[in-house]
Amino acid sequence: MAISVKVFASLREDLGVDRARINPSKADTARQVWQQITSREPPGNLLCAVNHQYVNLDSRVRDGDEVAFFPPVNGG
Amino acid sequence: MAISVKVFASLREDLGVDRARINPSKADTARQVWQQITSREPPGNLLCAVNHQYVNLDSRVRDGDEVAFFPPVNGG
Amino acid sequence: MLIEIRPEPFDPWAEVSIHPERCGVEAGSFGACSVFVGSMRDFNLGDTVHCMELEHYEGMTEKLLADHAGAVIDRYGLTELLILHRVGMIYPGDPIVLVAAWSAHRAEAFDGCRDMMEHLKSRATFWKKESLEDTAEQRWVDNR
Amino acid sequence: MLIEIRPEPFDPWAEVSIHPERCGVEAGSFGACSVFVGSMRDFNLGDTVHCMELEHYEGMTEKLLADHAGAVIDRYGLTELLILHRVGMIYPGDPIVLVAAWSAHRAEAFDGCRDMMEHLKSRATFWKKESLEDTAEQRWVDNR
Repeated sequence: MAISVKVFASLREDLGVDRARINPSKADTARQVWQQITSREPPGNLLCAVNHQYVNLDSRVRDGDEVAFFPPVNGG
Repeated sequence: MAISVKVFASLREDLGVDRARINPSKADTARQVWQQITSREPPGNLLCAVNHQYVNLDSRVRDGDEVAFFPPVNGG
Repeated sequence: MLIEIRPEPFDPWAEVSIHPERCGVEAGSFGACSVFVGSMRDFNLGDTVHCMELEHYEGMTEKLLADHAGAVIDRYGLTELLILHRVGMIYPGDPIVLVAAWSAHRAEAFDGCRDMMEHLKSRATFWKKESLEDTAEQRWVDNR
Repeated sequence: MLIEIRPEPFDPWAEVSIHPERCGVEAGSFGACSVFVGSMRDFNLGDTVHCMELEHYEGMTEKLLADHAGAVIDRYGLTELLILHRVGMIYPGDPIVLVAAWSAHRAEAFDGCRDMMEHLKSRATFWKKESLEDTAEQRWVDNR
């Protein structure tokens, strides 16, 4: 298994990362998942979801989770 | 000339009056116009318009005015 | 701005669909459209309603709606406003009123449409008389 | 309730028009319908916009909208709720979002439609990237 990571919109372009797979032993929280995909500081307006639910960066992640990072949304 | 009177909806049916013409010398206010068309007391929810503008019963009326009496409205 | 009292049935969605082009408003010039359609229900106060006659005060209705529509366009900065209202004999499912407001942004469209509807309900000179099913009874609606 | 993310253009007024019958809802069973349509403008922040690409987070978008739509139906006692949202390449004048709420009375229809739209704007996982006219510039919209 693994933690599946998705990155969207301007953040995807800025990081140059679209999708990634992370070894769960290297990340207990969403913040640690972030640190596995980039050396940058998380931007102040960063949004994060685990398994399609909004969470904050200190939320726990588990093996098999889908973790997503994205900028503020603006549909409609 | 004359004051033209119109009565609408349930009030028209209750009074049995649709349209009337009143001699302006007999009515200085909308209330006096009402008294010319019926001996009943004005109902508490009575609405009145002079020349298509909502007014209260103590408003002045003049020769040539169109005075309308009607119950609460409910379009839409 | 178009305001019409219609003695015949109308299709509110077809009217909204064609309205901007009919007024010379280009589709790319607005970003938001808020629409309200009120239609006749087949029940009211626990009774099945067969049909309804909608009476209005010709002349005053048009003036009231036009005056308030102008104020609403100014207050909310609307691009365009459409108001249609049925009169005459109406059957369950028939549209009674359409208010549609176009603007650059959504808050103005929502607020303008609602403001116009609330004014129409509380001030415009329309009256409804229902005919109930299974009886010869007719009754005026909601005359507080 | 119908919620769809559409990669192709749609006609919002045709969709609203057929929706009650498509869901088996009779026209006489509701008295109010409130609709919001958001469409693409040909200008933004002072620039002429040529087209726009709308990206979303497949899976999360549908879940967010469905969860909130269910809550809105319960909260306002809606008869029916329809939500359509475009993704992909969009041109000025194209509809982007449609929210339509049906209910017995107007307050619930207005409030339910607006609540759904505000949630969609603030929470649903869509992102817009504009292509400006006369330049090769592309920019992400409104990423505060």
